[in-house]
Amino acid sequence: MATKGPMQDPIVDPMIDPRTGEYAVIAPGHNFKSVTQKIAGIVLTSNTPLGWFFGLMVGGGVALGVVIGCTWLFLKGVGIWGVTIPGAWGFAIINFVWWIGIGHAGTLISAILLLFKQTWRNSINRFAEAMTIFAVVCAGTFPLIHVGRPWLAYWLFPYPNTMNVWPQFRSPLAWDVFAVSTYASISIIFWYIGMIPDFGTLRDRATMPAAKYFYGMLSLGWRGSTRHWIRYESASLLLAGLSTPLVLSVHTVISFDFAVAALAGWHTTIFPPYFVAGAVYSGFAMVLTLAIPIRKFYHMEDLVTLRHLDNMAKVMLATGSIVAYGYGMEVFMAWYSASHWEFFMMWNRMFGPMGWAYWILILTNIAIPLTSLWSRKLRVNVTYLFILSLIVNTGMWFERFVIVVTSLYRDYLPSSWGTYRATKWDYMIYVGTMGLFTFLFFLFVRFLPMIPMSEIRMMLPQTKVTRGGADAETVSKETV
Amino acid sequence: MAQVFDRSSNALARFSLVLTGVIVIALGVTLDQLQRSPWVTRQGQRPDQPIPFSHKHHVEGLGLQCQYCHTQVEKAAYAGIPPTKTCINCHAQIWTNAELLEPVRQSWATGASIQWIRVHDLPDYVYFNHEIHVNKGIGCASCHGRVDEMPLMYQQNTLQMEWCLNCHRNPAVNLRPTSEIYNMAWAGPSNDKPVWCTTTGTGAAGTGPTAQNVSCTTTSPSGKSPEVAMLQMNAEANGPTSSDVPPLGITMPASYQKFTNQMDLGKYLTTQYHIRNPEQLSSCETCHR
Amino acid sequence: MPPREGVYGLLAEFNTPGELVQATEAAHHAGYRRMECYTPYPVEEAAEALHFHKTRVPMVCLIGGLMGVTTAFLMETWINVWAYPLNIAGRPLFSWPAFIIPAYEWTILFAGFSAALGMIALNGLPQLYHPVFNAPNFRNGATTDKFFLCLEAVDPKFSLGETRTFLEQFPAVSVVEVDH
Amino acid sequence: MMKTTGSTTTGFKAIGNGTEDTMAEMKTPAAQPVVVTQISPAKMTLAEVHAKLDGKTGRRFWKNLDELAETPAFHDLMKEEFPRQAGAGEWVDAVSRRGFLKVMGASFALAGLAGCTKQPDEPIFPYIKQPEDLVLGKPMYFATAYPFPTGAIPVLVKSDSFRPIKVDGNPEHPMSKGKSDTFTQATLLDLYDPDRSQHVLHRGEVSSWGEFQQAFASAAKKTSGGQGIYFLSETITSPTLATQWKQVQAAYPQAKLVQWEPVNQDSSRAASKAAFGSYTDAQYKIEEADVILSLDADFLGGIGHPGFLPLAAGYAERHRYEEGKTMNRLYVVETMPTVTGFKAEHRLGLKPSEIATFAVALANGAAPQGASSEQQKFFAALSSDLKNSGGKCVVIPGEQASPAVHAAAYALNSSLGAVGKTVIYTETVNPMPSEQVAEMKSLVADINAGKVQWLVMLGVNPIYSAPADLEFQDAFAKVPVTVQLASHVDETGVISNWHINKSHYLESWSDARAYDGTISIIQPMIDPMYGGRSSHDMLQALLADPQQSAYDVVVANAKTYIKGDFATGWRKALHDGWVEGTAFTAKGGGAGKSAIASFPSAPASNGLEISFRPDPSIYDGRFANVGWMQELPKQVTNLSWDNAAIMSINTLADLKLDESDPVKITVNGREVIAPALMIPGHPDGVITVHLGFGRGVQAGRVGQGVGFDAYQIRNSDGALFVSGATAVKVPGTYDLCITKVHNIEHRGSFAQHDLEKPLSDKEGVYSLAGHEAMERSIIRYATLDEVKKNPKFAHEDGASGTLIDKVGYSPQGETVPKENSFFPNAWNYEKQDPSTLKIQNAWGMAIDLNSCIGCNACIVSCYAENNVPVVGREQVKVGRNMQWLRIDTYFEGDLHAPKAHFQPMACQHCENAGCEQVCPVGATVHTPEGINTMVYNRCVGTRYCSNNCPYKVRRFNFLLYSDYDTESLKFMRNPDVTVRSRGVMEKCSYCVQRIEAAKITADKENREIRDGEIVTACQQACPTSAITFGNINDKASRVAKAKAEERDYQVLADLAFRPRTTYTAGVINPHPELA
Repeated sequence: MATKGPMQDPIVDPMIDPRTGEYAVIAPGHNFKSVTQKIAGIVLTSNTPLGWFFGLMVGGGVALGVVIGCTWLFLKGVGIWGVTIPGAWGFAIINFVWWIGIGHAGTLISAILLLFKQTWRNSINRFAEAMTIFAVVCAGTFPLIHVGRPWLAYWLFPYPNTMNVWPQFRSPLAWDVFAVSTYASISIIFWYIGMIPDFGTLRDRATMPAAKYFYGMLSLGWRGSTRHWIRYESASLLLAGLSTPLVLSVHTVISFDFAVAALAGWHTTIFPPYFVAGAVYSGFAMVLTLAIPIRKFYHMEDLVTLRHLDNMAKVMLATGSIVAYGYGMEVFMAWYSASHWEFFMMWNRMFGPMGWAYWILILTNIAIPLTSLWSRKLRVNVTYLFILSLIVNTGMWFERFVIVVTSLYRDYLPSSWGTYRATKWDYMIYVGTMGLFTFLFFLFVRFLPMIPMSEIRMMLPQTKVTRGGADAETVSKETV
Repeated sequence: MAQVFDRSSNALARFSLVLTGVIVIALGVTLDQLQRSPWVTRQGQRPDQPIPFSHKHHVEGLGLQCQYCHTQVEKAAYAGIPPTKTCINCHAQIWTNAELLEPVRQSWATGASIQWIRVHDLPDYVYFNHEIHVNKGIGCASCHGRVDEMPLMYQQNTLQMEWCLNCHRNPAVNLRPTSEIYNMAWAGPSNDKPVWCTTTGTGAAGTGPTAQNVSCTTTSPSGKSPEVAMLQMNAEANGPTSSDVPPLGITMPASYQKFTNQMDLGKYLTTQYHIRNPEQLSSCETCHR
Repeated sequence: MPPREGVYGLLAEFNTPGELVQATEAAHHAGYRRMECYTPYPVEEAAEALHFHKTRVPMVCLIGGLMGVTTAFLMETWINVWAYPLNIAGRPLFSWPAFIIPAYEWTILFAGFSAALGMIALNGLPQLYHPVFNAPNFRNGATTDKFFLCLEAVDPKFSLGETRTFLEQFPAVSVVEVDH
Repeated sequence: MMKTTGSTTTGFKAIGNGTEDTMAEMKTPAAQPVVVTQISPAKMTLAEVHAKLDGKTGRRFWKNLDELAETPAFHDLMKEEFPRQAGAGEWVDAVSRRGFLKVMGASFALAGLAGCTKQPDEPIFPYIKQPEDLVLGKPMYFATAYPFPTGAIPVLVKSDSFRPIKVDGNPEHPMSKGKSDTFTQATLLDLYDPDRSQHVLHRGEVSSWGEFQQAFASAAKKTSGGQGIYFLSETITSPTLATQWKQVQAAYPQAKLVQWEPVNQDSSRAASKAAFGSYTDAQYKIEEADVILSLDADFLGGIGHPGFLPLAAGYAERHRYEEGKTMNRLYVVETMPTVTGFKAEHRLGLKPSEIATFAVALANGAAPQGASSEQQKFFAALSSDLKNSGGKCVVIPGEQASPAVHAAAYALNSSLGAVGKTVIYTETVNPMPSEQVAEMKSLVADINAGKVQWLVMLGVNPIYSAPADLEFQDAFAKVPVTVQLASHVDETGVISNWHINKSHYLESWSDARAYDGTISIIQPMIDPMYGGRSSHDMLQALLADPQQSAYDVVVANAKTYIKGDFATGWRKALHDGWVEGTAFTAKGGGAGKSAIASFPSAPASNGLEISFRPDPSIYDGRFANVGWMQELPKQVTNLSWDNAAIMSINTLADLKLDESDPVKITVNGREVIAPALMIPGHPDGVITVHLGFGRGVQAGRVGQGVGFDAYQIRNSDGALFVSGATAVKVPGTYDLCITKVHNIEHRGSFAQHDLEKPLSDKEGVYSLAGHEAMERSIIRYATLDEVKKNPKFAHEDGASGTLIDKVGYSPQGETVPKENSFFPNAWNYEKQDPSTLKIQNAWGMAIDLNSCIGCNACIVSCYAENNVPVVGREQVKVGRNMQWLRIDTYFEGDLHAPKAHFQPMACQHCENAGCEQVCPVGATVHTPEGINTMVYNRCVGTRYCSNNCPYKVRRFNFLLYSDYDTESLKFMRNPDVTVRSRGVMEKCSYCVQRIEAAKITADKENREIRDGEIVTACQQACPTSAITFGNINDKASRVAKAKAEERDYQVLADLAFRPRTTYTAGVINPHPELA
């Protein structure tokens, strides 16, 4: 096995599974109790690490940007942003798409990988889902605040009213309302269902009465009855089965916002697939951005192992390649379509006044990751992966910037060409949502089990059901 | 390691779930009702006016015509609020020193307007036009209600968009002969109170103002001329609805048709008055610009 | 329902899934029917032993999905074709291709909720209080690393003495009786 | 435990860095260009205002001024001034207060899910005695005239319950035929300008007209025959005023009257005096001319040139391409590129001095020496054309050209035999013609000689606009008593002893002559809002019966020119808006060359020439405080809220400048700093500056601090142009505010290269935007020969100016046939009315690009009709200007001497509109009659519609642009159009309010709407009738006919949006040798 070369990371070697040469999903020597204690301990511990408070405050502080920004926004109007004619969409939409995209990895991990029986995803799916939900929260704010009269945003929902006027369902924005709201609800329910057994565990391990009651209620009185487990399993399988087409549809619908419009650079049939791929791409990048510090901080190296990082890196490599293909096709079609609109759009995108954005995108999204990720050495190099994940997130943000802005600011009538420049308020609110995300995430890791205990248990060797007392001793020995 | 919750909690938990559901539904229903409630629409509210002017007294009691005060209702978008002069015309002679009328005399003396509170107040982005409604056979009462029975003026209808659309999507239900526009008590034709209509002017194409295009009467015109009587006979013969006789291009001596219900009359007038079709009437630019 | 008094059943605690499954199979063989296993994670074999296979969750989910698609599609059609037919960009009133997407989303929304809520309902949750919690060792292990078999008193074959002896033949860590 | 905390910190560093990295990544690129939306501090703080005032006034009136500055009114003025400038991101009380209300509104809306909040009680104020003829809600129309120095513009004023709300041309007038122009349209906002002076001020304190009258009259009586009483008046246009002056002179023989305006007609005055012996005006019958030569005459630019309306109409009439009609050919020799120049078949850019030599050379029939080869060619072609036209030609000199040019023009017209055919010479439109600069000089001399006791200024602002070399301000300080009658307390007003607030022409009685000499009675539309006075009152104050009102005076004088029974004649005059039989008749014939000699051409001096021009939008500064005009993108340059030092590419290079670099222009000692701007086709070695900018705070909330003041370098002897100037770059940069094609963003280096096979890619440099406009066949035109060969040129390849086979999504750049649609008959626009069997209406518009002269009149008309808000410089700069209609200007070919094309662009009302499809709330929908209607009160402001509009004609209220506070502006609004609030999309509606009004009238009368019964605001204003609107289902209608033409085409047809607005491709008539 060439892969069994010397690893710079000392803790790595013992982790290699001698049979497969793959990294183990869980470090050997763990049993039901130990994993349970490890994970539940983080939640139920009485002395919270200072770093947590620090992080929470930082996140909360930055999140104030959203509050301040939105207050001023509601007072003055979207004019405080850089949006203008022709560039009537700006940061708000870019960030919306970016955040939604990030969310996708969570659902992918929890649903699609579940369907594919990728057991390794068990250790990361919980906080991947959490990431999804918080990302959707951040994303969801933008469509609401980006409208000119936010206090009327509820008109986008079909509700009986005295005007006898209803939403207009030919508009992709109306579709967004359905897609995003569905996505949010299903993700939350999926997330919660997944946590019920763990809440049971927490209820039973909690010492503080408050905690007992809190988790007790959340657990709905879960007691691990086998009949419950069967229904539970089938329900989560169904939810996984539903989330898979959902997650694919959501970013497809988002891409329709552009693909349905008549604007060169938006009006492209390749958008749905490569938006979804891009979403997963950025999503996994974000999972890495979160997983790497957390596993270090909470010493989860033996539950979130290099195997996970390696696999995620591979997924990024795959999705990244799809995205690259998408870019390639855009360029190709610009030439092949022989349409002046397409050609000019592409030319302008590359060499126009905002060409810089396009090249940043190519560099950060394609050049750096797709060259380096082929090397296994780098795939398991934690520091590199972390930096790379940030680079890719940046790149995916620029992808949306390029799509939204550079298509808009020079369109059909040269007389209406303009430009787009973000204002301090754009940045404040954007960075603010990052703070919000961090804030929510810190709350999550502190108060909810960030790794699904029941699913981790299933991956332990002890789960083997063996008749006869022979191994009974051995097992009991371990457990003692 | 005993129970965390006691027995009652099961029932409690399930009940609270149900309750939440009920509350959500209730909230929705409440809001839906709220938006149509008088609190929002001001239906039936009588604001304090400088003078407790009684339409009942002036219209029903004294039999004043609507137009005596609302002079431009047929000529312009606004029906017009009477100037102080209009009040003074009479009240210079009668009730010259009634306490109630002090504001009028004040206004007349000082030249300051009497400051009424608007009762029928549409949003500023709605462009309602009295002129066309009155000329196309929509009576005052259709929107304002039995003003002649209102001691103090109030808003009879919601004046909400859905209410306007009800008629704009099917004007026939409210159309009446233009001769009956100001008839507060008009109730539409019925078997015991039929209406006879005939087209004057040059047939259906219609020339000259709408009002002169059709003449209607509530008293039977029979006995005026044989063919009318004859026509009425077969009118009765082929049932109450003789309006399905195509009104287009009939060029015969004044031939009255008898109507015994509103829908038939409505359909007839829709054609005669060239009421635009619902698609056009309910198109946005009709009311919003 | 009035809280029943007396014994709910006998609860045997095991260290390994294997032991649990053996005991369960034996119990079923011995004719016990009203029994239940409690495990910290799903144990297929236990279900086998209990002869519990069918669940109605998928059916509920399917019904929900169908409701979703019809509701959404009918709503859109009604709104755009009947409620207020407007000329939008010269497109037909019944622009069904556009209507598909919201319908699709609501299919998933309704199906997902029915699956989740259906599961909870069929499991009779929330049930914050349950007799087995009365067992001193239950909450300590059932959600962490222990495996329980509970033979319930309502079972006709159940009798404190015999059932206890029956259970004690297995390598159970403990056999305790559980009150309502 | 220690360990944990240790790793804690490290773990958190990681995350911290993470976010910082990502932030950094995103900031750096976007931070490269200057962030425009950052709001530069408002033009002037209150403190600076004080400073400025004190500085201006010296010690004398410091007291009054301080009081002025302390008055709450003044503070409010300053306060309200800021929001206009502020745009985004300034904490402005007023604005944020409104914002709060909005938020409250929001919560209300949410409370009663009805979308509309509970309205507050609305009071009704009925009349005491309602005027007989008033029907509330029905507008009334009155005829009057707008007195302009170059001749009155007869107007018809729309009045809503006696508030003027729209000014349009008077259709019954023989000269204007219902057309109007930017200035006339803008006078409406001028009337309601909230900054108009509202009181008579004496030494800054509120006084009264009576007091002044006494003071003045008594002072006058003391003088010996009016010794020392000097009137400094704007150009007198009113015959009545002239008569009054005669009376004054009779009473006070020593009193003097000086007429002076910064922009005047001195050249033609001087030249005509020399040529004809007396002051003479020229009247051109341009519709008779086959060949037209304009010598620096911008006669298509606006009423700055006398007779703009008939000239523009006449030109367009003859420039339309119709079978069996000889098309005229226009040559233009000019300095500053104007719309006239770019409409011309052949344009020659020359320095002002060269124009004179060129004209003289033309008169002498020999090409000017030292002319370049292409000038030679131009000269040859031109002179041959003129000769061959057999008198059916005309030479038009510009008012801002030197006297020599005029003299030469007189000579040419007579030598070519044009006199009597295409041009007649008449007495002057202005009753008291004079050479104003000369008079001004003598006045200043008299002042310095201490002869002037009373200086009574009638509607002039000399402190601001007097020639710099006269040092008027110093002279002014020497006058014991100064009186100013003005609409604003302006630069002069604040330091005059007396300020009399002037009444607007829409508020006062007077009379004036139009271009053709026809007299119009000027009657008030509304009581003077601030009890203002007119010049008539000022003069009357000195006369026997000072109590006589302007009305009495006008009536008295009208008796002299109204023939027949006066009572009826008078009523007729008021009704029609003009007095019959008062038009001028030709006096005498032409003039010889002799006059030319009396204007020797100035010795050619080295150094730059500076050419002074009235601004196309704010003229000499009189419209400085009219937001519409400041924001209006100027003709050709598309400058808004700015003026600039305009020069050619080469000059730009020679001076080592880049655009929007500040450049210091020095004219013998006096200097001004101006931002540089390149305009294609501008001659080298000369800089054009526009007057009327750089006003102080006295100009008002809009006008103050906009642009630079070119008067500072304008001397009495170089009022038109001056040579020997220098220009040097000074450090810093000035962010010029330019809209549309030449938006600074897209000028870049002028060497953008063709993307594919070069079409209009001539050698040298060209504008990418202009180039693209041709490539995308947005502009289509052909030469006369080509169109004769192939009338279908607009749709088939072949014409030099039309490229259709490379565009877009459908191969021919043409719209796809309807059958190819997925839903060809989803909506039928030819429904029959079951009862009448008449086909329904389908509204459409056709715009003739041949006739459009890019004069902007339509835009201002749209402003007034549709309550379009003014957004201020900062907002325009980031591309948020709100005009529903814009005139796209495309420069084709080499920017040294380009062609330019003007294209009015407003909502195209597409049948398959992209905007409608993507609106999630159905706020923009299609009406059965095919109008793309925007429902403001339904709009939530997603702005998706704008993104999906390929014409980008939608406008969004990014902030609360409509002024909800200023009272006077509320009077002005059109009650039939919603005033849009913040967060709402808006756009051209085809003036749907006019359509609905017409429908209601027609329905009442049970008839069809007649063709021409509905006229859109833009169509109504257009001086050349380039815009046609009507029912395209009525095959007999003018619009249907226009659309049936072969030259009719859709812009961006290949997108298959099926626009209802179509364009008629242009046809040019170049000289074969120059083509």
